[in-house]
Amino acid sequence: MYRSILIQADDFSLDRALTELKAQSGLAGGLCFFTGAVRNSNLDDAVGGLYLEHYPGMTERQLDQIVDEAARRWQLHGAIVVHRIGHLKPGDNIVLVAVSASHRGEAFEACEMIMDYLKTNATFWKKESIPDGHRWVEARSSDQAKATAWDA
Amino acid sequence: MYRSILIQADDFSLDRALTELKAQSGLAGGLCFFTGAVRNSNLDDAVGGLYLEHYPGMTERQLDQIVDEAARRWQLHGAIVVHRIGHLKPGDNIVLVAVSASHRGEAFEACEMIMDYLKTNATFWKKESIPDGHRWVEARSSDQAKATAWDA
Amino acid sequence: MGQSELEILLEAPTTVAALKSMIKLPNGETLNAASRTQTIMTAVDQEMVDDSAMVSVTSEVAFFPPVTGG
Amino acid sequence: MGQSELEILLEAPTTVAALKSMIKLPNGETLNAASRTQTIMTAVDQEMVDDSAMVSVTSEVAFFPPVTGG
Repeated sequence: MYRSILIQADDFSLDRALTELKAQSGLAGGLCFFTGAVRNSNLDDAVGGLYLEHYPGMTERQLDQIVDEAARRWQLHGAIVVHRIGHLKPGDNIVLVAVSASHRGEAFEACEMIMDYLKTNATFWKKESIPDGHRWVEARSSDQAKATAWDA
Repeated sequence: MYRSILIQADDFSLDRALTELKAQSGLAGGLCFFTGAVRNSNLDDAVGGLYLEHYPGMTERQLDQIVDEAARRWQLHGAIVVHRIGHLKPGDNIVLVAVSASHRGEAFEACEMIMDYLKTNATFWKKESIPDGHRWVEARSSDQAKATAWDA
Repeated sequence: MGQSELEILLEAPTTVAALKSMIKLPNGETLNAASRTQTIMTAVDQEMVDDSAMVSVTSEVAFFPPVTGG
Repeated sequence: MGQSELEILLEAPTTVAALKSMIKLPNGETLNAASRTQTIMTAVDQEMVDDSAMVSVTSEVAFFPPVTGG
Protein backbone atom coordinates (compact mmCIF):
# COMPACT_ATOMS: atom_id res chain seq x y z
CA MET A 1 0.00 0.00 0.00
CA TYR A 2 1.27 3.44 -0.92
CA ARG A 3 1.47 6.15 1.73
CA SER A 4 2.71 9.70 2.01
CA ILE A 5 2.65 11.79 5.19
CA LEU A 6 3.71 15.40 5.07
CA ILE A 7 3.74 18.27 7.54
CA GLN A 8 4.46 21.50 5.73
CA ALA A 9 3.83 25.24 5.60
CA ASP A 10 2.95 25.10 1.90
CA ASP A 11 -0.48 24.55 0.46
CA PHE A 12 -1.40 21.26 -1.23
CA SER A 13 -3.27 20.24 -4.36
CA LEU A 14 -6.10 17.71 -4.47
CA ASP A 15 -5.51 17.08 -8.16
CA ARG A 16 -1.87 16.25 -7.47
CA ALA A 17 -2.95 13.90 -4.67
CA LEU A 18 -5.39 12.18 -7.05
CA THR A 19 -2.69 11.75 -9.70
CA GLU A 20 -0.22 10.49 -7.10
CA LEU A 21 -2.65 7.91 -5.69
CA LYS A 22 -3.51 6.67 -9.17
CA ALA A 23 0.15 6.44 -10.21
CA GLN A 24 1.43 4.86 -7.01
CA SER A 25 -1.31 2.56 -5.93
CA GLY A 26 -2.78 0.94 -9.00
CA LEU A 27 -6.15 1.57 -10.53
CA ALA A 28 -8.38 2.02 -7.51
CA GLY A 29 -12.06 2.51 -8.25
CA GLY A 30 -12.88 4.81 -5.33
CA LEU A 31 -10.97 7.80 -4.01
CA CYS A 32 -12.14 9.88 -1.07
CA PHE A 33 -10.64 13.23 -0.08
CA PHE A 34 -11.23 15.43 2.91
CA THR A 35 -10.04 18.99 3.21
CA GLY A 36 -10.37 21.09 6.35
CA ALA A 37 -10.25 24.84 5.86
CA VAL A 38 -9.84 27.79 8.25
CA ARG A 39 -13.28 29.17 9.19
CA ASN A 40 -13.79 32.89 9.73
CA SER A 41 -15.48 32.53 13.11
CA ASN A 42 -15.36 30.34 16.21
CA LEU A 43 -17.39 30.52 19.43
CA ASP A 44 -19.10 33.69 18.12
CA ASP A 45 -15.81 35.52 17.59
CA ALA A 46 -14.50 36.66 14.22
CA VAL A 47 -11.30 34.76 13.47
CA GLY A 48 -8.64 36.71 11.56
CA GLY A 49 -6.27 33.78 11.19
CA LEU A 50 -4.75 30.70 12.75
CA TYR A 51 -1.27 29.77 13.87
CA LEU A 52 -0.62 26.03 13.76
CA GLU A 53 2.06 24.32 15.81
CA HIS A 54 3.11 20.69 16.09
CA TYR A 55 5.50 18.40 17.98
CA PRO A 56 8.14 17.64 15.35
CA GLY A 57 8.96 13.95 15.04
CA MET A 58 6.15 12.75 17.26
CA THR A 59 3.40 14.14 15.00
CA GLU A 60 4.74 12.37 11.90
CA ARG A 61 4.99 9.11 13.80
CA GLN A 62 1.43 9.40 15.08
CA LEU A 63 0.05 10.13 11.62
CA ASP A 64 1.88 7.05 10.43
CA GLN A 65 0.29 4.95 13.19
CA ILE A 66 -3.15 6.34 12.31
CA VAL A 67 -2.68 5.26 8.68
CA ASP A 68 -1.48 1.85 9.93
CA GLU A 69 -4.70 1.48 11.89
CA ALA A 70 -6.82 2.38 8.83
CA ALA A 71 -4.85 -0.10 6.71
CA ARG A 72 -5.52 -2.82 9.28
CA ARG A 73 -9.26 -2.22 9.10
CA TRP A 74 -9.77 -1.75 5.35
CA GLN A 75 -8.15 -2.90 2.14
CA LEU A 76 -6.61 0.35 0.97
CA HIS A 77 -4.54 1.03 -2.13
CA GLY A 78 -3.03 4.25 -0.85
CA ALA A 79 -3.30 7.08 1.66
CA ILE A 80 -1.95 10.63 1.67
CA VAL A 81 -2.01 12.92 4.68
CA VAL A 82 -0.81 16.53 4.40
CA HIS A 83 -1.13 18.87 7.38
CA ARG A 84 -0.09 22.49 7.22
CA ILE A 85 1.66 24.41 10.02
CA GLY A 86 2.39 28.09 10.59
CA HIS A 87 0.21 31.10 9.85
CA LEU A 88 -3.03 30.54 7.90
CA LYS A 89 -5.85 32.90 6.88
CA PRO A 90 -9.61 32.21 6.81
CA GLY A 91 -10.39 30.04 3.80
CA ASP A 92 -6.89 28.54 3.67
CA ASN A 93 -6.55 24.77 3.55
CA ILE A 94 -5.38 23.15 6.79
CA VAL A 95 -5.39 19.43 6.17
CA LEU A 96 -5.79 16.92 3.36
CA VAL A 97 -6.57 13.25 3.81
CA ALA A 98 -6.83 11.26 0.57
CA VAL A 99 -7.54 7.53 0.43
CA SER A 100 -7.89 5.14 -2.49
CA ALA A 101 -9.55 1.73 -2.36
CA SER A 102 -11.20 -0.73 -4.69
CA HIS A 103 -14.64 0.18 -3.37
CA ARG A 104 -16.05 3.50 -2.31
CA GLY A 105 -17.36 2.42 1.10
CA GLU A 106 -13.84 1.57 2.26
CA ALA A 107 -12.44 4.83 0.91
CA PHE A 108 -15.10 6.89 2.74
CA GLU A 109 -14.72 5.04 6.02
CA ALA A 110 -10.93 5.05 6.07
CA CYS A 111 -10.78 8.74 5.15
CA GLU A 112 -13.20 9.68 7.92
CA MET A 113 -11.47 7.47 10.50
CA ILE A 114 -8.07 8.99 9.70
CA MET A 115 -9.56 12.49 10.12
CA ASP A 116 -11.29 11.58 13.40
CA TYR A 117 -8.10 10.07 14.83
CA LEU A 118 -5.98 12.95 13.56
CA LYS A 119 -8.27 15.41 15.37
CA THR A 120 -7.73 13.70 18.73
CA ASN A 121 -4.38 11.89 18.49
CA ALA A 122 -2.01 13.96 16.35
CA THR A 123 -0.01 16.59 18.21
CA PHE A 124 -1.10 19.77 16.46
CA TRP A 125 -2.34 22.88 18.24
CA LYS A 126 -4.16 25.91 16.85
CA LYS A 127 -3.93 29.46 18.12
CA GLU A 128 -6.52 31.81 16.67
CA SER A 129 -6.46 35.59 16.21
CA ILE A 130 -9.68 37.14 17.50
CA PRO A 131 -10.62 40.82 18.00
CA ASP A 132 -9.39 40.64 21.64
CA GLY A 133 -5.98 39.14 20.76
CA HIS A 134 -5.05 35.46 20.54
CA ARG A 135 -6.23 32.27 22.17
CA TRP A 136 -5.32 28.61 21.98
CA VAL A 137 -8.22 26.67 20.54
CA GLU A 138 -9.78 24.21 22.96
CA ALA A 139 -10.48 20.60 22.01
CA ARG A 140 -14.13 19.67 21.43
CA SER A 141 -15.65 16.77 23.29
CA SER A 142 -17.58 15.93 20.07
CA ASP A 143 -14.24 15.18 18.37
CA GLN A 144 -13.28 12.83 21.19
CA ALA A 145 -16.65 11.09 20.88
CA LYS A 146 -16.24 10.64 17.12
CA ALA A 147 -12.78 9.10 17.54
CA THR A 148 -13.93 6.79 20.33
CA ALA A 149 -16.89 5.62 18.24
CA TRP A 150 -14.49 3.81 15.86
CA ASP A 151 -13.43 1.53 18.71
CA ALA A 152 -16.99 0.49 19.58
CA MET B 1 -26.92 26.55 -0.60
CA TYR B 2 -24.75 26.52 -3.71
CA ARG B 3 -25.08 23.66 -6.18
CA SER B 4 -23.68 22.72 -9.56
CA ILE B 5 -24.64 19.61 -11.53
CA LEU B 6 -22.85 18.81 -14.75
CA ILE B 7 -22.91 15.91 -17.19
CA GLN B 8 -20.02 16.25 -19.59
CA ALA B 9 -17.48 14.42 -21.72
CA ASP B 10 -14.61 16.53 -20.34
CA ASP B 11 -12.55 15.72 -17.30
CA PHE B 12 -12.95 17.73 -14.08
CA SER B 13 -10.60 19.21 -11.49
CA LEU B 14 -10.88 18.67 -7.74
CA ASP B 15 -8.90 21.83 -7.06
CA ARG B 16 -11.35 23.86 -9.15
CA ALA B 17 -14.26 22.26 -7.28
CA LEU B 18 -12.62 23.17 -3.96
CA THR B 19 -12.10 26.78 -5.07
CA GLU B 20 -15.66 26.97 -6.41
CA LEU B 21 -17.19 25.64 -3.17
CA LYS B 22 -15.14 28.06 -1.08
CA ALA B 23 -16.03 31.03 -3.31
CA GLN B 24 -19.71 30.21 -3.70
CA SER B 25 -20.72 28.81 -0.38
CA GLY B 26 -18.94 30.77 2.33
CA LEU B 27 -16.15 29.56 4.54
CA ALA B 28 -17.09 25.98 5.25
CA GLY B 29 -14.81 24.10 7.64
CA GLY B 30 -15.15 20.66 6.08
CA LEU B 31 -15.08 19.60 2.44
CA CYS B 32 -15.43 16.02 1.29
CA PHE B 33 -14.76 14.82 -2.26
CA PHE B 34 -15.32 11.49 -3.89
CA THR B 35 -13.90 10.50 -7.26
CA GLY B 36 -14.72 7.28 -9.04
CA ALA B 37 -12.21 6.11 -11.63
CA VAL B 38 -12.30 3.46 -14.36
CA ARG B 39 -10.77 0.22 -13.09
CA ASN B 40 -8.73 -2.00 -15.37
CA SER B 41 -10.62 -5.18 -14.56
CA ASN B 42 -14.11 -6.33 -13.68
CA LEU B 43 -15.44 -9.85 -12.98
CA ASP B 44 -11.97 -11.27 -13.73
CA ASP B 45 -11.83 -9.74 -17.21
CA ALA B 46 -9.35 -7.11 -18.28
CA VAL B 47 -11.24 -3.93 -19.11
CA GLY B 48 -9.84 -1.84 -21.96
CA GLY B 49 -12.26 1.02 -21.53
CA LEU B 50 -15.78 2.13 -20.76
CA TYR B 51 -18.50 3.79 -22.75
CA LEU B 52 -20.92 5.81 -20.60
CA GLU B 53 -24.43 6.67 -21.68
CA HIS B 54 -27.20 8.61 -19.96
CA TYR B 55 -30.84 9.66 -20.42
CA PRO B 56 -30.54 13.36 -21.27
CA GLY B 57 -32.83 15.57 -19.24
CA MET B 58 -33.92 12.89 -16.82
CA THR B 59 -30.43 12.28 -15.45
CA GLU B 60 -29.85 15.95 -14.62
CA ARG B 61 -33.21 16.13 -12.88
CA GLN B 62 -32.49 13.05 -10.81
CA LEU B 63 -29.09 14.33 -9.72
CA ASP B 64 -30.82 17.53 -8.68
CA GLN B 65 -33.33 15.55 -6.60
CA ILE B 66 -30.51 13.56 -5.00
CA VAL B 67 -28.79 16.79 -3.93
CA ASP B 68 -32.18 18.07 -2.63
CA GLU B 69 -32.47 14.97 -0.48
CA ALA B 70 -28.94 15.46 0.92
CA ALA B 71 -29.72 19.11 1.64
CA ARG B 72 -32.85 18.08 3.53
CA ARG B 73 -30.85 15.76 5.77
CA TRP B 74 -27.76 17.84 6.48
CA GLN B 75 -26.85 21.49 6.73
CA LEU B 76 -24.73 21.85 3.63
CA HIS B 77 -23.00 24.92 2.26
CA GLY B 78 -22.60 23.61 -1.26
CA ALA B 79 -22.56 20.52 -3.48
CA ILE B 80 -21.03 19.82 -6.86
CA VAL B 81 -21.73 16.75 -8.96
CA VAL B 82 -19.90 16.14 -12.23
CA HIS B 83 -20.48 12.91 -14.16
CA ARG B 84 -18.65 12.13 -17.37
CA ILE B 85 -20.16 10.41 -20.41
CA GLY B 86 -18.70 8.90 -23.57
CA HIS B 87 -15.52 6.88 -23.97
CA LEU B 88 -13.19 6.56 -20.98
CA LYS B 89 -9.94 4.64 -20.44
CA PRO B 90 -8.78 2.74 -17.33
CA GLY B 91 -7.63 5.29 -14.75
CA ASP B 92 -9.85 8.07 -16.14
CA ASN B 93 -12.12 9.91 -13.74
CA ILE B 94 -15.82 9.04 -14.04
CA VAL B 95 -17.59 11.02 -11.35
CA LEU B 96 -16.94 13.77 -8.83
CA VAL B 97 -19.11 14.53 -5.82
CA ALA B 98 -17.92 17.45 -3.68
CA VAL B 99 -19.73 18.68 -0.58
CA SER B 100 -18.95 21.50 1.83
CA ALA B 101 -20.40 21.86 5.33
CA SER B 102 -19.55 23.51 8.61
CA HIS B 103 -18.58 20.20 10.16
CA ARG B 104 -16.78 17.25 8.67
CA GLY B 105 -19.28 14.57 9.71
CA GLU B 106 -22.01 16.20 7.61
CA ALA B 107 -19.69 16.60 4.63
CA PHE B 108 -18.69 12.91 4.73
CA GLU B 109 -22.24 11.62 5.15
CA ALA B 110 -23.78 13.83 2.48
CA CYS B 111 -21.02 13.01 -0.01
CA GLU B 112 -21.44 9.28 0.54
CA MET B 113 -25.25 9.43 0.37
CA ILE B 114 -25.13 11.36 -2.90
CA MET B 115 -22.77 8.72 -4.34
CA ASP B 116 -24.91 5.82 -3.10
CA TYR B 117 -28.10 7.34 -4.56
CA LEU B 118 -26.34 8.25 -7.79
CA LYS B 119 -25.25 4.63 -8.20
CA THR B 120 -28.83 3.33 -8.02
CA ASN B 121 -31.06 6.23 -9.10
CA ALA B 122 -29.29 8.23 -11.77
CA THR B 123 -29.83 7.02 -15.34
CA PHE B 124 -26.30 6.26 -16.44
CA TRP B 125 -25.20 2.99 -18.04
CA LYS B 126 -21.71 1.62 -18.59
CA LYS B 127 -20.60 -0.60 -21.45
CA GLU B 128 -17.15 -2.10 -21.00
CA SER B 129 -14.62 -3.32 -23.54
CA ILE B 130 -13.30 -6.74 -22.61
CA PRO B 131 -11.09 -9.19 -24.57
CA ASP B 132 -14.25 -10.89 -25.96
CA GLY B 133 -15.90 -7.69 -27.16
CA HIS B 134 -18.28 -5.44 -25.23
CA ARG B 135 -20.83 -5.94 -22.49
CA TRP B 136 -23.22 -3.73 -20.57
CA VAL B 137 -22.18 -3.62 -16.93
CA GLU B 138 -24.70 -5.18 -14.57
CA ALA B 139 -25.89 -3.42 -11.44
CA ARG B 140 -24.58 -4.77 -8.12
CA SER B 141 -26.97 -5.75 -5.37
CA SER B 142 -24.47 -4.31 -2.88
CA ASP B 143 -25.07 -0.87 -4.38
CA GLN B 144 -28.80 -1.26 -3.95
CA ALA B 145 -28.27 -2.31 -0.34
CA LYS B 146 -26.08 0.74 0.35
CA ALA B 147 -28.67 3.13 -1.07
CA THR B 148 -31.52 1.47 0.81
CA ALA B 149 -29.57 1.67 4.08
CA TRP B 150 -29.94 5.48 4.06
CA ASP B 151 -33.70 5.11 4.38
CA ALA B 152 -33.54 2.86 7.43
CA MET C 1 -28.40 1.26 -24.24
CA GLY C 2 -29.52 -0.37 -27.47
CA GLN C 3 -32.38 2.10 -27.43
CA SER C 4 -35.34 1.69 -29.67
CA GLU C 5 -38.24 4.07 -29.97
CA LEU C 6 -41.83 3.18 -30.35
CA GLU C 7 -44.92 5.32 -30.57
CA ILE C 8 -48.04 3.84 -29.02
CA LEU C 9 -51.40 5.53 -29.49
CA LEU C 10 -53.35 5.18 -26.29
CA GLU C 11 -57.07 5.88 -26.40
CA ALA C 12 -57.17 6.48 -22.66
CA PRO C 13 -54.71 6.72 -19.76
CA THR C 14 -53.48 3.32 -18.65
CA THR C 15 -51.07 1.80 -16.12
CA VAL C 16 -47.41 1.01 -16.63
CA ALA C 17 -48.24 -2.69 -16.13
CA ALA C 18 -50.84 -2.60 -18.92
CA LEU C 19 -48.44 -0.80 -21.21
CA LYS C 20 -45.75 -3.39 -20.53
CA SER C 21 -48.10 -6.14 -21.68
CA MET C 22 -48.58 -4.35 -25.03
CA ILE C 23 -44.87 -4.17 -25.85
CA LYS C 24 -43.04 -7.15 -27.29
CA LEU C 25 -39.31 -7.72 -27.21
CA PRO C 26 -37.52 -9.03 -30.33
CA ASN C 27 -37.83 -12.57 -28.88
CA GLY C 28 -41.63 -12.31 -28.82
CA GLU C 29 -41.89 -12.05 -25.04
CA THR C 30 -43.86 -9.11 -23.64
CA LEU C 31 -42.05 -6.63 -21.38
CA ASN C 32 -44.36 -7.73 -18.61
CA ALA C 33 -43.23 -11.35 -18.94
CA ALA C 34 -39.59 -10.30 -19.22
CA SER C 35 -39.80 -8.31 -15.98
CA ARG C 36 -40.41 -11.55 -14.09
CA THR C 37 -36.87 -12.72 -14.83
CA GLN C 38 -35.01 -9.41 -14.99
CA THR C 39 -35.29 -5.96 -13.47
CA ILE C 40 -36.84 -3.50 -15.89
CA MET C 41 -37.10 0.06 -14.62
CA THR C 42 -39.70 2.47 -15.92
CA ALA C 43 -39.68 6.26 -16.21
CA VAL C 44 -42.80 8.21 -17.12
CA ASP C 45 -42.12 11.75 -18.22
CA GLN C 46 -38.58 11.33 -16.88
CA GLU C 47 -39.60 10.33 -13.36
CA MET C 48 -38.92 6.83 -12.05
CA VAL C 49 -42.22 5.01 -11.35
CA ASP C 50 -43.52 1.55 -10.48
CA ASP C 51 -45.98 -0.67 -12.36
CA SER C 52 -49.07 0.89 -10.83
CA ALA C 53 -48.24 4.38 -12.15
CA MET C 54 -50.58 5.93 -14.74
CA VAL C 55 -49.46 6.75 -18.25
CA SER C 56 -51.32 9.57 -19.98
CA VAL C 57 -51.89 9.61 -23.75
CA THR C 58 -49.07 12.16 -24.18
CA SER C 59 -46.53 10.62 -21.81
CA GLU C 60 -42.90 9.90 -22.62
CA VAL C 61 -42.25 6.42 -21.26
CA ALA C 62 -38.84 4.74 -21.00
CA PHE C 63 -37.95 1.17 -19.99
CA PHE C 64 -34.40 0.34 -19.05
CA PRO C 65 -32.21 -2.01 -17.01
CA PRO C 66 -30.81 -1.06 -13.59
CA VAL C 67 -28.47 1.91 -13.83
CA THR C 68 -24.70 1.53 -13.49
CA GLY C 69 -23.17 5.00 -13.33
CA GLY C 70 -20.72 6.44 -10.81
CA MET D 1 2.27 25.99 22.77
CA GLY D 2 4.08 28.26 25.25
CA GLN D 3 6.67 25.49 25.53
CA SER D 4 9.22 25.43 28.27
CA GLU D 5 11.98 22.94 28.69
CA LEU D 6 13.22 21.44 31.86
CA GLU D 7 15.86 18.86 32.58
CA ILE D 8 15.18 16.58 35.50
CA LEU D 9 17.84 14.22 36.74
CA LEU D 10 16.20 10.99 37.79
CA GLU D 11 18.17 8.58 39.91
CA ALA D 12 15.94 5.70 38.92
CA PRO D 13 13.04 5.05 36.53
CA THR D 14 9.77 6.47 37.88
CA THR D 15 6.14 6.80 36.82
CA VAL D 16 4.56 9.65 34.89
CA ALA D 17 2.38 10.37 37.93
CA ALA D 18 5.44 10.70 40.18
CA LEU D 19 7.15 12.95 37.65
CA LYS D 20 4.05 15.18 37.46
CA SER D 21 4.20 15.72 41.19
CA MET D 22 7.82 16.98 40.88
CA ILE D 23 7.00 19.68 38.31
CA LYS D 24 5.52 22.99 39.36
CA LEU D 25 3.60 25.38 37.13
CA PRO D 26 4.30 29.16 37.34
CA ASN D 27 1.35 29.46 39.76
CA GLY D 28 3.00 27.08 42.23
CA GLU D 29 0.61 24.20 41.57
CA THR D 30 2.14 20.82 40.64
CA LEU D 31 1.27 19.30 37.29
CA ASN D 32 -0.38 16.49 39.20
CA ALA D 33 -2.73 18.90 40.96
CA ALA D 34 -3.40 20.79 37.74
CA SER D 35 -4.44 17.60 35.95
CA ARG D 36 -7.39 17.29 38.29
CA THR D 37 -9.01 20.39 36.73
CA GLN D 38 -7.73 20.22 33.17
CA THR D 39 -6.67 17.55 30.71
CA ILE D 40 -2.90 17.28 30.52
CA MET D 41 -1.61 14.75 27.99
CA THR D 42 1.79 13.09 28.36
CA ALA D 43 4.19 11.72 25.78
CA VAL D 44 7.23 9.69 26.76
CA ASP D 45 9.80 9.37 24.00
CA GLN D 46 7.17 10.69 21.60
CA GLU D 47 4.54 8.10 22.41
CA MET D 48 1.30 9.06 24.14
CA VAL D 49 1.08 7.40 27.58
CA ASP D 50 -1.03 7.48 30.73
CA ASP D 51 -0.01 8.27 34.31
CA SER D 52 1.08 4.72 35.13
CA ALA D 53 3.71 4.63 32.36
CA MET D 54 7.37 4.39 33.34
CA VAL D 55 9.90 7.13 32.61
CA SER D 56 13.50 6.03 32.25
CA VAL D 57 16.41 8.23 33.26
CA THR D 58 17.04 9.18 29.62
CA SER D 59 13.43 9.70 28.50
CA GLU D 60 12.13 12.71 26.61
CA VAL D 61 8.87 13.61 28.33
CA ALA D 62 6.33 16.18 27.09
CA PHE D 63 3.17 17.47 28.78
CA PHE D 64 0.55 19.27 26.68
CA PRO D 65 -3.15 20.13 26.44
CA PRO D 66 -5.56 18.20 24.18
CA VAL D 67 -4.62 18.50 20.53
CA THR D 68 -6.59 20.67 18.10
CA GLY D 69 -5.30 20.04 14.58
CA GLY D 70 -7.18 19.15 11.44
